[in-house]
Amino acid sequence: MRLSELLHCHVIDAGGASLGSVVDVLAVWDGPPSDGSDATLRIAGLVVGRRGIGVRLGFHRARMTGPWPLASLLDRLERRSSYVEWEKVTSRDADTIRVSARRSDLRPPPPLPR
Amino acid sequence: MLIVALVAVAAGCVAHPVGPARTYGKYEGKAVTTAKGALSAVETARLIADSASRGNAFGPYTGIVVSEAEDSASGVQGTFASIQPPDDRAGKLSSELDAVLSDAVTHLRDLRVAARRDELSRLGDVAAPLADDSRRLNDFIQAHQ
Amino acid sequence: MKRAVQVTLGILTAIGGFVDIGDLVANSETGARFGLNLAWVVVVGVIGIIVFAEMAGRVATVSRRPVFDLVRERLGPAFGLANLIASFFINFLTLTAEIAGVAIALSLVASVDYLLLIPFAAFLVWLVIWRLPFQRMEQLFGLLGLALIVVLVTVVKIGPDWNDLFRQAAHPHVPSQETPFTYAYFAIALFGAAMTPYEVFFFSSGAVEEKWTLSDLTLNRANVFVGFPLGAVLSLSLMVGAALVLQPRNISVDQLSQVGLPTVFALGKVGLATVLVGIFAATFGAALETGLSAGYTVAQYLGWPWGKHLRPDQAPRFHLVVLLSIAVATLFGLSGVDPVKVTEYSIVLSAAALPLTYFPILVIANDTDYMGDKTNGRWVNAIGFIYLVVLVVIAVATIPLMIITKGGA
Amino acid sequence: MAERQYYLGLDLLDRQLVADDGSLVGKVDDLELERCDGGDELCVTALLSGPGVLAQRMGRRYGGWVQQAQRALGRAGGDPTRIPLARVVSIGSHIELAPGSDELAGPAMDHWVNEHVIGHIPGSRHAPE
Repeated sequence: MRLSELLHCHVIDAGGASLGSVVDVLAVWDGPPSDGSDATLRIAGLVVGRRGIGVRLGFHRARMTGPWPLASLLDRLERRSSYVEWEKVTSRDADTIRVSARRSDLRPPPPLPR
Repeated sequence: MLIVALVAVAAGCVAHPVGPARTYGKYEGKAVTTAKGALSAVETARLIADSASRGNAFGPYTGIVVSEAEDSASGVQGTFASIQPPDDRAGKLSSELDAVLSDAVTHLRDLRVAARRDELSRLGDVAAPLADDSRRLNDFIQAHQ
Repeated sequence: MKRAVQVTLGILTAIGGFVDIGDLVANSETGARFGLNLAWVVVVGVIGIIVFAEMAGRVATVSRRPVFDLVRERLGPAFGLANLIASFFINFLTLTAEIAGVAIALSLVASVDYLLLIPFAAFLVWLVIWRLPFQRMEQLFGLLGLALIVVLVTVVKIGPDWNDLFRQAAHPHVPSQETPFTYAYFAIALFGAAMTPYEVFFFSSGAVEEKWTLSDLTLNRANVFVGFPLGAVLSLSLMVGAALVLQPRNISVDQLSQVGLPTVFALGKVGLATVLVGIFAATFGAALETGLSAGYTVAQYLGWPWGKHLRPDQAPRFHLVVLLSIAVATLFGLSGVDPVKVTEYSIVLSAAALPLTYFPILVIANDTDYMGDKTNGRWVNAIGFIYLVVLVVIAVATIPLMIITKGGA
Repeated sequence: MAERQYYLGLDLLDRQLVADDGSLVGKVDDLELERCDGGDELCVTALLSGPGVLAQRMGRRYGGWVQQAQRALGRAGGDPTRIPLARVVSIGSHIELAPGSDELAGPAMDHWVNEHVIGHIPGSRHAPE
């Protein structure tokens, strides 16, 4: 499958409520890059929420230093999305993903250390 | 948004749209706009004729500026003539302005012919009648603004 | 010493490169029509282009990623594509206007109808893009463009009451014969002329073309902080010249040739010859920049090889886009469109489209992933954000104003 | 080397692909995902690049159009390029690839344009001077 297909999926929580759609995917590189064929980039979790420009710009997940009003606004917009670990995915078909978590238990996506 | 812009640009670049004038007031407004356009052309021609006759401009440049002024004046004249006067009063206004415009276009044509013949030193004399056209256009604008 | 020469050369190029057909037309037109009541817009515009170009140049130097690369990366492929289409179309209008401008400048010397010269001018533009190395091209037309300093000399020669000029410029009002709408419309036109997006496409791609490194950031700043303001002085001189010579005579500017009238009036034949060289160089330089920008934007969006530092057969799709753009612009110019009208629309729409490219650059300039410790400082961000708001307001107002004023008629 | 994490949409999608010789060879238009070692987890196995991939991502309809155009053009249309993850050397403001990029779609399209248009214009094989 392709990443873009995953990015269009609708996400439903344990109680049957909609969490929005997959807006981004967190992946972990097991093993160093450029070190032969055994390096893998494994999907670790989904960023779920409403699609929008704020998420795309990555003000929360990336290291953005400003400009102040814009950064805080977009950061807040992005914090409204939530992060679901891949282990919590219970079923998955062409356009819907069900997860075992509830909205209230979820946290915003983690910013990455750089 | 993009389509609106495209259409606006296409319409704006190709032709100057002339709407109809349904009242005397609207017609008078268009007459003043026309007179201003013609005045600009006449004054442009006078300015370059004056400079050229004193040896301050080259022939090719002078020729093109003058012929653009002529085109511009006859252009606004033609556009104005295509607007139907809504009543008799407007009809009178039309013939009043058209008389001035025709004189101006004739004088600009004379000037263009002289400039194209490279008779730069004569341009001051040839342009002399334009001073009167300019005054009449100005009077017209003052009277109807 | 070599460094000093390079900086000086950069500044001179920036002065000459600042003015193009949009500035020539917009400043003369508004000077003749509004006097100095819109002079403040030139100042606002030049500060805007300084902020924008400095950021774009810094981002391109540090990350080696030019504007449209980042537009797609930050805005996504769909919105990025809409952005590309809008920017490409406006750039195309500007390219058409500049090619026509080159042809008109030549026609004023050769006394041939400019339409006959358009194919020749277009071919010349393409040939220079095809054959001349980037730096030499930039320097040649930048330096020739310095001939436009003659418009400053024009104003000095006329010898106006400077105090009176400053007083007029500092107390702007809407002239009695104009409406607030036409005033606003021409303000946007002037703003768009000063802050044209292609200048930034070109500037940031140029930083990559010339293989700028971190040590060239000083050069970037010098070009922008010294070159652009001096370029703006030329713009203001055009406006003042028109206000002094054309406005009292009730002359309105609707032909490129009229831009030279104040100089003819004040300086005679030598002035005329110089100003024609300046108009030629400014429009030719800008035709090169917009022609290249057509290729830059498409290639950078799609990830193709681009640029003049490569042999044409190493960047064939880029050169194909440039070639086709110039060819179509030539046909559009030959179709009898009024070059001055095309110019007016191109600068007004440029102003409207500015947020599309300004916003991603402002964002990336704050991304430590790209910029390391070269992100925007607090002051740059403060001004950068104010301009973002200004640009958005302008973008929203432009199309309604265009309709209300019937294109500034 | 420490375990590195990436947001695939933010850090990989739409980034510039750069070959080992510094030439630009396309964009990351999509990513290929497969089950890791037959388990439940998904792994990125390859980067995908090419106009068809991009069009498909923006909507199935556009993808169909581009595929039709590609069939008409043959090789010139550029096949979707699959770049195995092992070929990725580094991920940053651009994505650097290991040697062997000649078979990618981008260079193939450039080759076609050269053969049919640009290569026929005098001076195309000379650096500007």
